Amino acid sequence: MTENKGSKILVFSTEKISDPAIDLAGLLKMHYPPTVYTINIPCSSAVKSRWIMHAFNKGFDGVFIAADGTDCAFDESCTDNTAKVISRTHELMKEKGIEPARLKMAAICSVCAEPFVKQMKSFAEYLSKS
Amino acid sequence: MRNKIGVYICHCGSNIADYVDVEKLKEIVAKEEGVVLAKTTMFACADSTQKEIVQDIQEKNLDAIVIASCSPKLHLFTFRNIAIRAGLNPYNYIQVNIREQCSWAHSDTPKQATEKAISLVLAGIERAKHSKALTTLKISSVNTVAVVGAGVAGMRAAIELADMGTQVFLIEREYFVGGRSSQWNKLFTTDETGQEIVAKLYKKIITYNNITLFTGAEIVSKSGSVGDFDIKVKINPRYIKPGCKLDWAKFEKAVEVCPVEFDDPFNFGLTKQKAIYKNYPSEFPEIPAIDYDKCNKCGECVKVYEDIDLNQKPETININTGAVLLTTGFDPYEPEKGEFAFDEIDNVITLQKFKRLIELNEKELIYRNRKIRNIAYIYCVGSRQLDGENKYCSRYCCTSAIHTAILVKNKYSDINNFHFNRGIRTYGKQEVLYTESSEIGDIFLQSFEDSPPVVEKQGKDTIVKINDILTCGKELEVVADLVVLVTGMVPRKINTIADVLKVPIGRDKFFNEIHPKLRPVETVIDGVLIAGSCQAPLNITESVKSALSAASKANSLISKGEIELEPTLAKIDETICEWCDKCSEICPYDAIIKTKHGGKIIAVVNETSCKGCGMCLPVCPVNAIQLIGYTDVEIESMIEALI
Amino acid sequence: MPEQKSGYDVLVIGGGIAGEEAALNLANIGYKVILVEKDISIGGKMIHLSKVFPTLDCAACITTPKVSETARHPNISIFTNSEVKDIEKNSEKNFTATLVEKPRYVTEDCTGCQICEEKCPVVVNDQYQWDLVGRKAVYIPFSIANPRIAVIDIENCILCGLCEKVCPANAIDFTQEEKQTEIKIKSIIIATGYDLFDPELMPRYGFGKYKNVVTSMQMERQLVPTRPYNAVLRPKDGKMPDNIAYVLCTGSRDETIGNPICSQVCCMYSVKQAQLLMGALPMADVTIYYIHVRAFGKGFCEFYQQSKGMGVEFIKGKVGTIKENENGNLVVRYEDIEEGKVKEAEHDLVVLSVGILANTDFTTMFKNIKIGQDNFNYVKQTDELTNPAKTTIEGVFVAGTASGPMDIPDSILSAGAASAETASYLRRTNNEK
Amino acid sequence: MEKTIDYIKKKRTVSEEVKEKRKEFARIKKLILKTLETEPKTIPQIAKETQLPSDVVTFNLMTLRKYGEVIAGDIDDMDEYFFYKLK
Amino acid sequence: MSKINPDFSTELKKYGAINFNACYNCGNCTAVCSLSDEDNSFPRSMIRFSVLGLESEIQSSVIPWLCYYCGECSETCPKQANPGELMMSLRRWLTTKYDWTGLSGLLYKFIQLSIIAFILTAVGVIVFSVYENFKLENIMHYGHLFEMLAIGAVFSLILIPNIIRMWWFIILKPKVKVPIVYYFKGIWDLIVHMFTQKRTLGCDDNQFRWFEHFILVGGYLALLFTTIVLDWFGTENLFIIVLGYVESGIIFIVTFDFVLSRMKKKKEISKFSQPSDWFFVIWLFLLGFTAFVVRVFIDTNLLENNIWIYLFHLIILVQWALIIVPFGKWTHFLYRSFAMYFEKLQKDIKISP
Repeated sequence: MTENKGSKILVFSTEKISDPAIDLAGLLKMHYPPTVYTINIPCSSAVKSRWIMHAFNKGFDGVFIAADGTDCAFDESCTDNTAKVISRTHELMKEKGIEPARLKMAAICSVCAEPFVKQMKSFAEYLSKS
Repeated sequence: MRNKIGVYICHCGSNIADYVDVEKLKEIVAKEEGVVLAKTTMFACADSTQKEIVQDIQEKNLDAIVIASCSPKLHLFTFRNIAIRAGLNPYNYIQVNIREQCSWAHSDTPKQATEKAISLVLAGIERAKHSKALTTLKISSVNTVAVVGAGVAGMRAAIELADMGTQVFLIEREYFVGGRSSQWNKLFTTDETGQEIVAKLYKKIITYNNITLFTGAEIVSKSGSVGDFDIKVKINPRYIKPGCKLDWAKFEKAVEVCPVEFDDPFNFGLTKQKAIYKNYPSEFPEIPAIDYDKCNKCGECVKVYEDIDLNQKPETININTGAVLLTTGFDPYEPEKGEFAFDEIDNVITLQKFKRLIELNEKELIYRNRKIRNIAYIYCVGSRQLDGENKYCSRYCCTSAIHTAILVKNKYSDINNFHFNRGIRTYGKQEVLYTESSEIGDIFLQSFEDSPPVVEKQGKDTIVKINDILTCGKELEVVADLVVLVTGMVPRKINTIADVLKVPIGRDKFFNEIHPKLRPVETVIDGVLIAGSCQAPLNITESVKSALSAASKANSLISKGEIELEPTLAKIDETICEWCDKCSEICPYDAIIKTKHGGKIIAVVNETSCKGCGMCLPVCPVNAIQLIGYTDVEIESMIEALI
Repeated sequence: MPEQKSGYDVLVIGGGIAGEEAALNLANIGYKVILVEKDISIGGKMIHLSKVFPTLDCAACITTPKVSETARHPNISIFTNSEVKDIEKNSEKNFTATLVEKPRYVTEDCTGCQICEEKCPVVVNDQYQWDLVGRKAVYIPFSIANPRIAVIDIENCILCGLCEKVCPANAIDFTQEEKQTEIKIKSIIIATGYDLFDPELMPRYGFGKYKNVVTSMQMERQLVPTRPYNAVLRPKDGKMPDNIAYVLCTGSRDETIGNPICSQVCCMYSVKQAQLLMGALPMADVTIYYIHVRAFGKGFCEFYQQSKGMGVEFIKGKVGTIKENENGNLVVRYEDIEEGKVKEAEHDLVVLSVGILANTDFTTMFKNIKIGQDNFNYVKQTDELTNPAKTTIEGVFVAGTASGPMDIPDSILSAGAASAETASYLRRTNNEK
Repeated sequence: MEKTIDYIKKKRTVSEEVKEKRKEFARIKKLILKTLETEPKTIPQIAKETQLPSDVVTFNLMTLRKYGEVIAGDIDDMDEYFFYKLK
Repeated sequence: MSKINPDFSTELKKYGAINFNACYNCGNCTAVCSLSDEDNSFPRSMIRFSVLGLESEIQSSVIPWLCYYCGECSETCPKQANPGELMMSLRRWLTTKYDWTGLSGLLYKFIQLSIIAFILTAVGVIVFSVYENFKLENIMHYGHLFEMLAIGAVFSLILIPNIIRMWWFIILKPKVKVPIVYYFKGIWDLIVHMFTQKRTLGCDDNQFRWFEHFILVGGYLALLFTTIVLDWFGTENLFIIVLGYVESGIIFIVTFDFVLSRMKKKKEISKFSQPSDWFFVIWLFLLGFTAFVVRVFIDTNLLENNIWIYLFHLIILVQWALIIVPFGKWTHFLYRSFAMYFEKLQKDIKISP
């Protein structure tokens, strides 16, 4: 299904912080693989492992959490909580025989367009190799 | 499930249409189940298009619309308004971003951009199918604020709230208002005294019908939530008959006969105090008070002052309030025994005590029968500690010490001030004070971070030694008649209110705001606000600013009679939940409550406190929590559509 | 007779963080606010900053939600690229003023697609990148600008008409003219912010002459993801710097340039930039030359200590002179106070931590009344201790750095105070219940 | 459709300085882009080849980068200068 | 361990120091001073000592003499603490410390005493002239004799003992061990500095100031030599006569410019003037000018009938020789050169192990 089209990446972005950064990337005409799809949620620590696993099951090659980091408007525990979700999901992925590296997280601030593009490029490259 | 969905695909001039094949996109989505209408448009945001959409919704009886255009950050509210105008619930409107996140980002690969756009719009349609009509939650609120602490900040906030039409309960733990400010003399920059300011504010407060002042009062419990708190206030008796006028002569007699005597905390032990007291003659409320904890009820005073009534009892009253504003202030740092010879050499005192000393000495500056000429000020005592817990800078002390030093020099003759500091921090306009004190000959000596000045006794003299940075580390010494420890601010030692209200405490042990820039006077507990120096060391102006800020926040929160809440909330399925505490533990807003429901213990979301962040979602081991607008079906069907 | 606009309760002058905060507070209480911004977008200086001390959250992440909340608030009308003049007080709670809307030459139909910008042949200094890079004569001020509408810099336009030709939304309109409207308001909040010190006034630092001497604002831009260069680079030759110096108190605490007071933020923003630089250029050395480090606010001292732990070097001593070497490196001469010796040190980039000065625009806005200024040219606060927003004119209040140097949290609190005082003024004089 | 540019042309004249600036930019742009035709270069290399002062190269090159005509490549071996190339 | 003495500031202000307490120790003054180096960093070190009142540290220091007052520090001082003027005041203060008679201290601090001294000397000259019945020849004879005697006396009784005191403060008291050879090695520097003041050249871009000063010193010393040794007023030698004219001309023209700039207060160095500064430039001007006029009167045979002009010159001369040279600003010339000399000694010791 994904042959020759590049690896499909699902990005969970957050409405206030990382989604504006992804918008900004487009605004600045920065390019990243067109197989990157974004779903936005209020806060990165709200991502359920179940959604991530669903994405893998349905055929996504990688999932990327564009986290709020310390800029989170809700609470500073966001970074920790998001990290915990990731590590729990990594466990689930191992059980299912999915390579944990296919789930990544990085803090993307609201103007971090360039870091986001870099993340996407390197992630896509990594996924296409593995 | 919505099945009459209208889809609009925007060309955005050429911005989208140049890279995304909008016609193809339209054809594909038109075939999608549930889509009854699919259109392309040059500018979706244009007035004519907006009208067309309204018409479509009404004519075709659409139950959801999807607009594929630019980022929702730009036009979400524009389009939601279209829905509202057409009588459609705004939450049945879904915006798909095919400009910033598609046509522009992938302008190098138009073919793939089109494919991505198709997936994105399909996902949007899925989301629209599952979208629920939401209404913003409204809870009623009483237009009342309980202000805790009648210092300058609290009084100022009370006046402002009252002016804005809010009912205020001003609750002060002491018997008199004014807090710390009434202990201070002339203030920078206006040269008013602390007591004048307190008097000015008090006199204003008593003119308001909608401010009720309680003194000797403390909040002992709280229930309810924002808009509708129930608080219990315990009021200690004053033992003075209510409504009586102050009779100074009789009061003085009562003081004379009172057998209970102890160090006066107001003057930091420079004078003695009786159980019946006023800290200073013009203190407010005018009538004196008898300290409930100290009085032994011997009745001597009643004999000379008939307005005294020792039969008064403590009482507890209930207050219903929309919000609580804490302005409980600070305590001065109390040096440990031996810290810069404090408590060891008798002419070492704190800055706060020194300020009282100046006020109590009119003509000559005398401490312990000794005329004071050379004064050594040692800065950062209790602040910026290397080993101790207080890592923070207390912000006001440099200015306060310098201001006091200038005052002393002007008030008495023959004073030499020596400032043993760690780098003067007279920020902003306060710099002029530093300049002034230097110019009049105050001497500033700066110690290295790791070698603070040493205070020691040499014969009869008290010597302060320092390796002075400003003189290339040279060892210098001053024979000081008085050593003033410039002590900073620490949180209130007796801080029961923090436990009662469960106010979050920061690393520095002061109350913590949600965010110093976004929400600087709010705490994570909705409806509990903080201001002034209970939050961090602040000077009077800064305290007042934050108090006024908090007043306007509190007022806008509760004054409309109802509080609107975003409908994006967590919902717990009671049939699945088996109380495990994980969600309530992680919730930063204390919005999840343990409840008994139908015979089992479950977690319930308090809708008034929930902010809809979703932090609780992933921690539930049985997946009982759904976030409205981001439910599993919505997200998962979107994922399926995207692939 | 100019057109009239009425029905407003408050005129907020200045759309920076303080103006926005004040406007939002009042609008949330239910007052109608007119917000006038001189610049072509709102957000003030804060929106251009990188991360902000001491929490290191990104300035844009905090500003943009506030900006968009302000922009779409039903009780707030925003006028950008506009100025206020001839404010007259007619009676209690009755002010009139003239609102001057400058032509933008671009209508609100602009979708912000930037096609015009691509085609425009003129390049001038980009003021939003503090002259480090160029911009076109027709331009979107910056990527996260609000409103995100292009503007034509008519002074630098060669009138070629290309922009009009290529605009897909037909949003270019050269027929726009300056428009003057009379507005009626009940009260005013001055939130005109501050100016930065121009270091060219201190020739011994060589700013302007030595291209590798930059201001802290230029460095701030270099540290933002929407920065002018692809990395932190020297403006002179594009070299990645590895030895950066900060010169504190440039234009602050200095009577020779007429600003004797401390700017209150330079120490902390320099410490912050140093920390960010250590992240951006892991191999770089950062030295901060200071007189006193004013780390006084909540969490500041800890932040300062943290930067020391990260390896930022602090040298006590004000830099006296800066000289340029042939390779573009700079030699700073200073007295190392701790040793009492004059020294010279070579750095490949020098950042001047420029101070804050009063923006005196407010002085000329009033017509039949005079607004008081303090000794340092800021708006005079007549009752600083208990009514910090009060000015010499009843009904006119001050918010943020218009009343003196302060950091962002203090500005926000000051704006909160201004909104509270304004609200109670309006209510008091309305005799509302 | 009628163009509004004709309206303003009647009202305004363009100063010589502005015209000069435009020409200057066009000239520098041409020079820089030409030197980059062969291979990616660093700013000092471009400055040397174009005989322009290096700060002028930095400003204009970065402007070209901003408008997408030039992109930044790798950094040199000394970790000092980036190479820039045509897009 | 040093004890702080805050009263010293008050004392120093009597010598003309202004507002130096305002110093917040940023070090800007030291950093902009082109004469300051790692070994001798100033002026802040001296401001600091002055604020703290560490008198012995100042007394044993040569630093105040290393400053030639270009004024850069005062111009750029963020606190307007006038470091340049402080250095000047310290030189005045040091002068009084070196002076064993204690007179210079009194004259610096109390302008009334200076005026009384000036009047007394003037009265002395007039009384003497009365005693000599205003006979020009006698008066001129004694005048010439006075010149020689005064120089000898001032040098041997005041200046040399003072320089020895200075040596004691700077070298002996702080126990700096200087081998005898070093004293000889340094002599050349002493002479060079004394006559050229070449360090000023490192001071600022204004080379003209140095040149002015240089020709003034040259002119002054040469005139001294011409009048005393070559007996300018008595000679018939045309070369000497012209030489004298040139020299005295230089003196009054240059000093006229100095006076003018002190009045205009444009340059930092001339912004603040203590009475001693005025006395110095005005008397030097008068000295050159009256000498010039006296010789003109001699050449035009007018002096016989205008003896007052010589008397006026003599009064100036006596005041110069008895007040300004031993106790006034003139001594700077000497102390500064010796300070340089002592500084070299200190440096030489540091260099050789």
